[in-house]
Order: sequence, then structure tokens, then C-alpha cells
Amino acid sequence: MTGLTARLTLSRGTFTLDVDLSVPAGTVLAVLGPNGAGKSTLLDGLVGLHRPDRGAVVLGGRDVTAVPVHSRRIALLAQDAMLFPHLSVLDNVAFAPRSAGLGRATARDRARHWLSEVDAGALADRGPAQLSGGQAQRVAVARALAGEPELLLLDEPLAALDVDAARAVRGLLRRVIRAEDRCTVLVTHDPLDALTLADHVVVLDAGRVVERGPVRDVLAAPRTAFTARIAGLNLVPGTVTGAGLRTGDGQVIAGVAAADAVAGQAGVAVFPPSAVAVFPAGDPPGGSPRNTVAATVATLEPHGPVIRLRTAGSGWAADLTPAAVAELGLEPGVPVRLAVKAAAVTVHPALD
Amino acid sequence: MTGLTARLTLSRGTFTLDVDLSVPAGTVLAVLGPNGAGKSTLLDGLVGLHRPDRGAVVLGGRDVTAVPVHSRRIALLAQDAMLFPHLSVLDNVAFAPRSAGLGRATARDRARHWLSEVDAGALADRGPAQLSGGQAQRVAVARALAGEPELLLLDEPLAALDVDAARAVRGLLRRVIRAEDRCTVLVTHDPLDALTLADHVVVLDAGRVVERGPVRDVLAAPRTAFTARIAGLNLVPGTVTGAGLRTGDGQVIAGVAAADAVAGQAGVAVFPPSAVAVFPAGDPPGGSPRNTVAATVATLEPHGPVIRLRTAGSGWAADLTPAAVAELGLEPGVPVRLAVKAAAVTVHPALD
Amino acid sequence: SGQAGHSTLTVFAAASLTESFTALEKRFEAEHTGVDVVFSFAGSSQLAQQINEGARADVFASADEANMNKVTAHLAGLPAVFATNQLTIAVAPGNPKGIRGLADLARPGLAVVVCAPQVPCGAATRKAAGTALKPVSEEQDVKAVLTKVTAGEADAGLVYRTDVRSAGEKVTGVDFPEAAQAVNRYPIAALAESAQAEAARQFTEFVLGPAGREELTRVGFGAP
Amino acid sequence: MARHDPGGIPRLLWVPAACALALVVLPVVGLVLRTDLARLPELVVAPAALSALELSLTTAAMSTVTCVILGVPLAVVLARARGRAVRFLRAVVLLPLVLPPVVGGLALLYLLGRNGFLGYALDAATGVRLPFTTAAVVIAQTFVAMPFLVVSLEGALRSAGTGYERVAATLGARPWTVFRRVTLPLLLPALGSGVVLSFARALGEFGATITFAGSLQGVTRTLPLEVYAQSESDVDSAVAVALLLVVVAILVIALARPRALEGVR
Amino acid sequence: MARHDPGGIPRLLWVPAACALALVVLPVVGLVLRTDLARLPELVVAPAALSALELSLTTAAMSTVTCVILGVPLAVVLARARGRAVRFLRAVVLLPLVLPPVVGGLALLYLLGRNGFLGYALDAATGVRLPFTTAAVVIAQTFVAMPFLVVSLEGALRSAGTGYERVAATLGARPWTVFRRVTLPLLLPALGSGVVLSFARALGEFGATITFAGSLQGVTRTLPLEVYAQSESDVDSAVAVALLLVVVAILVIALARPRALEGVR
Ligand SMILES: Nc1ncnc2c1ncn2[C@@H]1O[C@H](COP(=O)(O)OP(=O)(O)OP(=O)(O)O)[C@@H](O)[C@H]1O
Ligand SMILES: Nc1ncnc2c1ncn2[C@@H]1O[C@H](COP(=O)(O)OP(=O)(O)OP(=O)(O)O)[C@@H](O)[C@H]1O
Ligand SMILES: [Mg+2]
Ligand SMILES: [Mg+2]
Repeated sequence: MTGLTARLTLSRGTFTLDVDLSVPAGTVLAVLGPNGAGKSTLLDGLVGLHRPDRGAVVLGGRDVTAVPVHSRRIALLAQDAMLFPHLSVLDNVAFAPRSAGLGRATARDRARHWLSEVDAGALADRGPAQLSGGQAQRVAVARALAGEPELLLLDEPLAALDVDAARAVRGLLRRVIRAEDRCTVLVTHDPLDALTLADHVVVLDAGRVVERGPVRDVLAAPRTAFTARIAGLNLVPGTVTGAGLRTGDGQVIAGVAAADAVAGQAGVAVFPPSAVAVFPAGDPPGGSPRNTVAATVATLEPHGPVIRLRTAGSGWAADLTPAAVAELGLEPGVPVRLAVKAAAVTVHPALD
Repeated sequence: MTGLTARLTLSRGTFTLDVDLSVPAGTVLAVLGPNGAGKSTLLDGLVGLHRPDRGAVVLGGRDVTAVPVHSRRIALLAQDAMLFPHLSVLDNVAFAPRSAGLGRATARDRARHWLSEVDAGALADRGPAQLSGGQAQRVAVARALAGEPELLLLDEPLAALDVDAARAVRGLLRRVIRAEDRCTVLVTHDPLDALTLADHVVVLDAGRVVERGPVRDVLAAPRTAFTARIAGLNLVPGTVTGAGLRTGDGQVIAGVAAADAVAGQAGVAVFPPSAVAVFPAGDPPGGSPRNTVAATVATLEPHGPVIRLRTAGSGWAADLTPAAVAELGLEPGVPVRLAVKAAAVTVHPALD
Repeated sequence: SGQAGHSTLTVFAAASLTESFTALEKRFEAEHTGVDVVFSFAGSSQLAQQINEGARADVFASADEANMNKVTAHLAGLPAVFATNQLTIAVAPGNPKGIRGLADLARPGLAVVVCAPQVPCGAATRKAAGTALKPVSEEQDVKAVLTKVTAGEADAGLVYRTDVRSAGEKVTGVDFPEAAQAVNRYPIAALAESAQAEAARQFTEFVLGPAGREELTRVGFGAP
Repeated sequence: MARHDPGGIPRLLWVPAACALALVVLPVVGLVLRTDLARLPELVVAPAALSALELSLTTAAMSTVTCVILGVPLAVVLARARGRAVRFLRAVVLLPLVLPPVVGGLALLYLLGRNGFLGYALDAATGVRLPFTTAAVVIAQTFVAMPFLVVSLEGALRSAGTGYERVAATLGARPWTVFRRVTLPLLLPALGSGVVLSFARALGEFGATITFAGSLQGVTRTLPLEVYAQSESDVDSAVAVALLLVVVAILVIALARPRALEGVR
Repeated sequence: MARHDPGGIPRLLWVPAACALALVVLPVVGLVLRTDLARLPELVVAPAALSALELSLTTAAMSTVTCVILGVPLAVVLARARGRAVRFLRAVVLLPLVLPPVVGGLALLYLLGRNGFLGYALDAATGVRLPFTTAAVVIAQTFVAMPFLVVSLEGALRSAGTGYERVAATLGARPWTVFRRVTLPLLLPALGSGVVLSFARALGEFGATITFAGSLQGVTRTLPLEVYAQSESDVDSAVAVALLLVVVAILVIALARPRALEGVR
């Protein structure tokens, strides 16, 4: 199989990481998990900075477990930017191309390209000490990408970035990490990053995988408390249209397209359960909520301070206050009409 | 005046920071701004790590402009955790109390207290090299707080934290940064942090203040594109109740109380414009949206892919797709009825 | 014999006297109980320098008269010559190169080392051999010359008889007549500042006397 | 920690490293081979050798301590202070490094001898005369050894930068606390090297000592001076004594360089 | 950058720093005061002094280069390699530091002399004889000076840690590239110190040189040897020549230690 397959057992002091995972070529695996779960340790193990006690890392068919770090063709963007203090920003980014044997001029050209991709072209001649935190982070992203590795390991690449920069880098990553023969492992704390960038997700806790699967399945129906706290979104796959998204069975969901969603391509409509209004079955109310759908209450379960209502039919979840549940007399089997404002629905490009 | 008043002009290379600000004792000032705007440089200038070209820093009536860093009673939590590599986690946190002259045992007790406040009590005996990124960040927060300074400067204290840790530290900060005679400057990229932790906000861009004022005013009605992109929330002040919030004029807004909102105390209901549904004026629709209010369209302006509608009467903003605006025939002067689901409204404790 | 109680007699002596004076010390202390003789061995010029800079010494034994003359102001009396030394040619044991005298040293391919003209042994060499020699090295002291010969690095070196004696079987000495023109004289004198004038006088006489003669001869010094 | 070497040491470096090691080790091996090891015990227990050894160890230890007490502050000042004067002083500190030791001893004698301006004052005021005392040995050794400590520490201080010191200041640590609790601990590995360098230099000191302090058995005749004295009569036994010096030095350094000095990370 | 000192240097440190500076500077000042400066020009242009100066500068420069070429790799190996053998080697490198220079010269003679096992082989194979040549001076200086470079670099390498080297490896740099583009540049300040130390030590080298290489004007008589020879006959002129050495050394170091070596941050 091309792509990455890894089985790793390794320990740091009293902490033990025991993980197996596989990332098919051309796909992205998101890694979620609380602080100290072992996400960075996992990346260290994959790139070869930590020697596993047991296990194997197979990349593109090669067993690289015993291969030295520099010949693995794996780039690691660590949590700490660690730009070389003695090299200019440009030469930091040109480092990997140079190491791959490119000439100075070619490598610098390539570095300039990647710098402009992260909107840091103007910083090329600065020293790393002359950058702000977010600027350094962007340069570090460019440096990791410039090596054009087979496997890309990204440890919270969007931390420290402002909204605009985060959006730009997210767009960049979406473009580059799906290269034909590349696979990517992306550590993040933001479920939306997992959703928009990754195909599969594993959730780590205390060094073990506690949940895994296609991103949408895991985020829509989290099975662990941690994932539930950060996720639990309504996700509707379909095809992007000018005004939103058309599902497989022809239903149209009005929504706001994300900047990188292209009409005609696969997409996913995302909206939180808190945005779903519930009405008694019958005529749709004649207001701005453009998406209404008939459904039947399937389950009702407390979810923190609210009640999460799952429906049969649409499969959407809605969060309601206990007062609303009581007033509407909601219980399993009751037919209802669900409504979501188009402005509350974002349509992201889908990954398959 | 007690609290902080500062006027600073300083330069780093080609970058110039020119800022004046004041933070009354007992209050928190949030600093927002894109990467490279000068936020960290501002904190460096306040703490004394950067010599201003011109200007003065007055803290609690003392002019500390010429006072050495260590006697300013200003603690800085920098963007980079920078834990002392040769000291245990406990001794890192005990560093400031020890420097203030406390004995080893007392200082360690205090350090243990602060460590447990950030949920890092179990890490006390570790070395900094044995921490994960988020753990190190939490320890750095504890270290800055343990000095019990007069002015607390926090540079993105919640970056790198997972959801649970972020919530815990946010709660901790809310408790400690409002001490009687302390004032705080908080750099963040998250408007919700500004909202829940700060009284006032300044928005920096390219080294200059481009917007300033009470947090709620700025976030509700941003005047610059940058702030608008990250903010633009509906904020309704009032008193926290069991089921939501009661406004000054007796209106009740149903909502979900945040974990730290206490009934009977001041609070603010927060909901995004995208959660506000617009119906033709008349009877409220009989569904789950528990908050409905009659209003009149005041302005309609494009806001990215959606149209932001501001109303006279309630003052709420609603985001609608152009299709919805057309269908409902909305234009200034048209009476409407606005609805927001209670589950989409969060009630946060207010700061005044 | 010496006074009751203990006193320390400090003797500044040229480094080349190390072996003979150390032997003399035992005999002197046996005869003069209560006197502890301590030596400071260094180059004569260094010792002269130190005396001029206020070193507390009781006796000075120099390897040449020039250095003794530098400290005239500090002497208790006139210096007396107690030993002489003569140059000789040190060669590998058994003299494999068949060196008979100074003339042989000019043979091509022969590595010869001598002392630099600034140091006493070099001055003596100049006096005895003129400038005819083409040495591969002009050493800073005579021991360095000897070392080059014992190490086999040099085929011949001009050193003192005492040096050949102390090297034992590792070198053979070849005497040459011109050496008589450059006899090196060792003067000794008590110092004026001495707190043990009596013991200092006694030690000086001991060195000049039969015991001194015996030990000095044993290591190869000539009579004054 | 089970940290991998990230690829390890370049192969190309092993060749010059091996040459360097050979240059250092082979001569010593040759020396040992040529030494009559059977005579070693006898030479080593000779009272002269023993007393010289003891004196050498004591004085070298004392001067190393002095080097640390005086040299560490000087290194900090040179590395952290600013201005032209400092750049000039940085060069001045190198003086004893280049001064031939004998001349260095002479300089000390001119300064602290009976006729020297400081020595004269000292004598007149307290009756103390430094030259030809054990104190003189320590002074001479400190004079030649301190620059090694200062220069190596200064380089390390400069590489380390001031990041942690700045953090400490923001936590309210006054300069002395910063120095004691941050600068110094982070400097330990470099201080280890510096101490080794200056101890070794002090232990091997010859020229300045013999000039300034003389060569009095039990008072100022350290082991290198004893080696010199021995070499006058018997080179072989001098070599043997020198080897004793080497062995002792290596032992002392190996024992006195605890792991704490080897690195904090 | 207009960075503040975070509080500056603790006052308490100025006192010992000043003492240290006094210890270094005062003797030299005393020396200068006692020197007949009027005679200086005459002594300095003496052909013997000039040729010795030239020889000293050339040989010291050459041996410093050799020290760098051989010593940097050795320091890297000692700092980065693991295992017991390395811990042992770390102590072995200190040998020339403690060996009295004369004995060190003897050791070289025993190894590379006509009868030494390497010298014999060299002679037989190529007809080259090292002793009494300028090459011998360079070897002797390298032997005594290299440990200074190695020890100071090793400490710096250990303080610096391997963080950036690990990053470089993840970017695909093979060990040699890591060494050349990361380890070495980051080591520059420490290398600066190390080069100064070893250059100074080589320039002042006396004992090993005279023992191994001898002393012949223009070939092997370096300035320290010239000073020593002068001091036998005329101390004052010896001191003057020594001062010449000092001035030249300071100049060379000041000029050859570009700002690049002073720090990269
Ligand atoms: N030497 C050690 N001894 C004991 N535990 C260690 C040691 N080194 C690391 N750990 C622990 O290993 C765990 C995994 O750390 P890691 O950096 O992989 O976490 P992470 O998932 O990346 O967390 P974060 O989100 O905070 O970056 C942490 O709990 C950390 O405390
Ligand atoms: N030596 C220098 N020369 C030129 N510009 C510099 C220099 N040092 C810093 N800067 C610039 O100063 C600006 C302010 O940096 P600062 O670290 O204060 O930004 P920030 O607001 O904290 O950003 P971030 O959110 O990324 O942390 C940045 O644009 C940075 O590039
Ligand atoms: Mg991590
Ligand atoms: Mg910043």
C-alpha cells in the first residue's frame, strides 16, 4: 500500500504512547486530543526523533523504522517554530530544498514561492528575531512545505495566527497537502480544521487512540466525552451550488459558501445543532430560515445545559433548552419541522 | 490615578509602535490585532524589555519608565513559554515568589497553589523538557500569576490549550485578574476572550491604535474591517436569571448560561447575527425559537457573502442571504419580527 | 656546630647543581643538626633577578660569574669559586659516528646541537669553538642539548662534563682540547640580608671544603 | 529519554577527529612506553615528589577557586556590558595568554616584589612579602590561568543569549538573583569546561611560578618545577614524575567534574 | 535593536570583576613602566626579533588552523557521541593540558624523532625528518593548543543542545549538511573564543617547541624562545621583546576576530 502505515509503542518517562494508524496516499489524517495526550510525541515517533520501543513505520512501501531522520522524506512542523537564528527567513525556507541538493538560486526561488504562499514574501530578508509570533509561525509552515516531502507532519500549524492568516494558511494547506503521492498528519485543537482539511481523524487520549474514523462520522457522532465537547456538528454532504448545497437525493440546503467552495464540486454543509430551530409539524413558518425539513424526534438526551434532539428522517441534531422541549411537548415519535437559517449554514468543500 | 497609563513610541527596525492607553486599576484591557501589529512589542515596552524612544509608563501613580524591569511589579507571560530549563516545574512557578523574598517552603507552597489552579499540580516535579506544549503553556500561566504583580501582561495565554484547559484557565483568569489593585493587558486573537475577560479593548494595526472602547461597543459595532471580521456579535446586557437574562427594561432573553454565570449578577447575552432569523411582522412563529422581538429594518449592508441587517428598536443585527432578503422584501423601514433560539444564545457573566 | 632549635637555610642554586647540592644537603644537615637546608633551583639569571627583587635567600650559588656580579650589592662578602665545568662533546653511546674532536663536527650530514650564545653554555661554546659550527639548533639550556643527543635526534652536542656524567650510559663524552679556553666557574656567596649569617657562612665553607669537593667531583665538576 | 540522534555525526568528521585524537594520545603513549615503569613506584614515593604533588594540588585548587571567584564576574561583565571600553577590555584580558610565562612572572615580580609599587606598599603597611611564598604560587597560577576561564565563559555567555535572564527580570528577580539562579546554572556546562581548562593550566604552570615564586621545596616547588629539577640530573625520572602529574590531574578532573557540570538539558 | 538590559549586571559582580581585571592588567602595566621604552624601537627592529616575530605569527597561525581543522571535529564527536568510551576519551584529550610542556615536547620527540616509531617510519618511507624544522614547531604548538579549542567548544556544544540539529534533520539535511549549515554557524561565538585561546596558547608556546623543534633563528626560534634567550643576557631587552609579542598578539586577535564571531543573535 502506498501512504503511511505505522504501529508505534514508545515511552517518554512515565508516559507511554501506543498507537497504530494508516494514512493512504493523497489523504490527510487529523489528530485530536487533549493537552498531553501524546500528539506531538506521535509525530516525533513518525519522523524518527524518538526511537520506538516496538513498532514499524512504513511509508510508500518502504519500512523507514531504521532509516535516519533525514532520509525519510518526512517533514515535521513542530509546535515550536524553531527557525534557525543564523539564517534569514528566506534561507530558512530554502533550507530543505538546499538539503535536497538544489542550487542556491533555485532553492531561493522555491523559498520565495512558498513564502508568498503564506503571505510572508515581504519578510524574506528579515532575521527570525525580527518576526512576530504569528509571522514566525507562517515562515515555519513555509519551511516545512518547501521540502515537498512524502509525509507531512503538522503540529498545530494554525496556532498563533490571526483570523485572516489562519484562513489563508488553511486554504494553502488544502491545496498542497493533497498532492498525489503525499500524505499528511495534522495535529489540531480545532474540529473545523479537521473537518475542512482531513479525511480521517484519530482522537488520542493518554497515549491511546480512543476514537477514529472518517472525519464527518466522528465529528457528527462523537463517542467520547472529549470529542463531544469539541464537536457534535450537523454535517450534510452533497454538491456545492451557487446558493448552498444539493444533497444526493436532490434536496437543496441554502447556505453560505466558504471562500474555497466551488460550485459543482463535492461539499459539505455544516451547522451547529444550536442553530436548528424546531417547529410543530405542519406548514413551514414564513420567515428567513430558508431550510426547513420535516422529521420525527428520535432521541432526546441532555447535553450540558441543553437537550440534544436527534431526528429520524433528516438525521439532523438540534439543541434546545429544557423549557422549549417542555413547551413543544417533544418526545420520541413526535413529528416536527426543523428550520435552519441559510446564514447559519457554511458550505465547505468536501474531501471526497 | 491608580492603574496604568502609558504613552509609548518605540521602534524595532523599520517597525514603529506608537500607542497610548490607560487601564484603570481592577480592570482588564484586551489587545486585538493581526499578526505583526505590534501587540507583543507593546507588552515588551510596558514591562521594560524594550526601551521606548519617547513616552512614559505610569503604574499606580509611580512613573516606572526608568525603573528597571525587576522592580516594576509587572509580570509578562510572553508568547513563548520559556520555562527555565534547569528548574523543575514547581521551582519555575516558585521563581517569582522567591524573587520577592519569600522563603523556599512558602514560595513552593504558593507555587503548588497556582499549579493546581491551572490543573498542573501533577506536573510539579517534572522538568520543562518533559511537558507537552499545552502543559508548558499552563505552567507558564501559573508562573506569571504566582508573582502577584500589580500589572499583568498576558500574550495569548490560551494558545496551545485544549478546550477543557482553555475553559479552566479562562475561568481562573477571570477570578484572579480582577484583584482590587491589579490591572491586566491581555493580547488575544479570540474576540470571545476579550468579551469574557476584558472591560476595554484596543485594536492595533501596524503599530497604531485603530479602534478602542468598551469591549461590547467595539465588538458589537466594529468600525474597522479587521475587527468586523473577527467580531460583530449581538450583545445584550442585563441580569443573569435561571433561564437566561433579563434586560434593564424587563425583557427576558432565554439562553444557555455559561458555566461561570451566576443568577442575579450582571451578565451579557451573546449570539451571532447568523443565528437571528427574520420573519414578517406579525405573530411570532410557534416554534422552538424562544426569543422573538418586533423591530424595524434600519440598514442593510453586504458583509462578505451575506447581508447584514441592522434593526431599529432592538438594535440586533441579523445576517441573511441575499435570496432571503429578496424574498422577504426587506428594505429600511420594513417592520419585522426577529427570532433567536435560546440554545444559540450564551449568557456570560458581565464585567460591570 | 649550629645553634639550638630549628632554623631554615635558604640556598639559591643554579639548576645544574641540583644533584650535587641535594647530596650535600644530607651531609650538611647531619653535621649541623637543627639547620634545615632548602634549595631553590632555577636558572642563575632568574635567581639573580629574584635576589634583586627582594627574595629572602641566605646563600647564592651561581653557574657563572656574570650572574653573581649582578647581585654584588646584596652579598655579605666576596664570592668564592667552588667548582668549574668544561665543555665536552656528547655523542651516542660507543661513539658510532667516530667523532674525535671539534673538527669532526663540521662533517656534512651530522646533526649537531649547541647552546644558544645568550646562555652561559652557549657563550662558552662560542669561546671554545668560534663560529665554525653549523648547528641544527641552538638550545636554550644545556639539558635541552643533552636531551637531543640521548633521544638520538642529534649526532653530537656540546654539553658540560657534568651532564655527560649524569646521563650515565645513555651518552658518551668526547673531550676536546679547545674546551680549556672556556672553563666555566661556579661562584658561591652568602647574602647580606640573611638572618642566619652564621649558618650561611658554614654552608658556604662546607661547599668549598672537602665534603663539597667530594660530591662535586663525583658528578663531574672540576676543581676551582 | 530515548531520543534518537537525528542522523548522528557526519562520517567525514570521524577522520579529522581520529587524527586529532592520535595527535594527542600517541605521543603520550610513546612516552609511557619509553618510561621505565618499574621505577615509577620508587620515584613516586620519594618525599620530594610527594611534597611537590601535594603542593601542586593545593595551589592549583586554590588558584582555580580564585579564578572562578574573580573570573566568572569578569566574564559576565565582559559578555553583558556594552560600550567601547568593554570591547577594549575584552582584548586586555587576553594579555596573560600571550605573555610568555617567564615574562609574566617577571611582571608579577615587578609589581609585587620588594621594589614593586604594590609590593613595597604591602611590605610597608603589613610586613607581608609575597614573592617566594605559597601565596605567590597561587597568584602566578591565577594570573596565567584566569584568562582561559574568562574567555571560554564569555563565549558561552554570548552564545546563550539573554532570553532567560529577561524572563527572570519580568518575574521580579533583581540582577543578583538573576545571576545566581539563572545565569550561573545555565552556564554550568561551560563553567565545567572553563574550570577544567584553568585547573589544568594552573597545574602545569612553570615559567611564571619559577620566576615569581622561586622553587623552594614544600613552599613553592610544584610538580612541574620538580620535574624540571629532576630533569637536571635524570631525564627519565623527570618523565616518570611528569606522568604522575598527568595521572593525578586526570583523576582529579574526572572526579571533580561531576555530571552536574556536563549539561542541564 | 534597542533592547534594554533587563536590570543589568549585578553590582556585587563589579568588585570581583575589577579585581580580576587588576590582576591581569596591573602586572603588565608594571612591566611597561619598568621598560626602557626609548630602547624599544631599536630592539624591535633587530633582525633576530623581527625574524622571530615573523616565525611566531606564521607558525601560530598555521597551528591554529590545524587546531580548527582537527579540533572542531573532535569536539563535535566528544560532545555528540555516546557511550563509555567517549567519556574516557573526554579525559584523554586533557592530557596535553596537564603535561608540562617540556615533557610534551619529549613525548613528541619520542614519537616523531629519528628513533621514534612514527618518525622512523616516516624517515624510511619519505626521507622526511621532522625535528628541527618549522613543521615541528607547528606540531608542537598544535599539540599543546588543541585541547583548549576542543574543551571550550565541547562545553559550548553541550550547552547549545541539539534542538536545531534535529529540526535540520527533519528538513532532510544529512549529517554533513547539518554540521556545515547548522552546528558550525551556531558554534561561531564559541569557536571565536576557542580560536583566540588556541592562537594565544600557540603564540606563547615555549617548552614543547624547544624540546621537540629546537631553536634556530629563522627556522624554529619563535618569539618566546627569543625572549628566553634574551632574558639570559639582558632582561630588559627580553621584556621589551615580550611586549612586542603582546602588542602584536592583541592586534592580530582584535583584527582577526571579526564581529561575525561575536554572536549570531
Ligand atoms: N520525560 C517524561 N517523563 C514523563 N512524562 C513525559 C516525559 N516527557 C513527556 N511526557 C509526557 O508525555 C505526554 C505527551 O506529550 P506530548 O507533547 O506528545 O503531548 P501533546 O498531545 O502534544 O500535548 P499538547 O496538546 O499540549 O501539545 C505528556 O503528558 C507529557 O507530560
Ligand atoms: N528588527 C526588526 N526590524 C523590522 N521589523 C521588526 C523587527 N523586529 C520586529 N519587527 C516587526 O515588528 C512588528 C511587531 O511585532 P510583534 O511581535 O509586536 O507583533 P504581534 O502583534 O505580537 O504579532 P503576533 O500576533 O504575530 O504575535 C512585526 O511586524 C515584526 O515583523
Ligand atoms: Mg504537542
Ligand atoms: Mg506577538
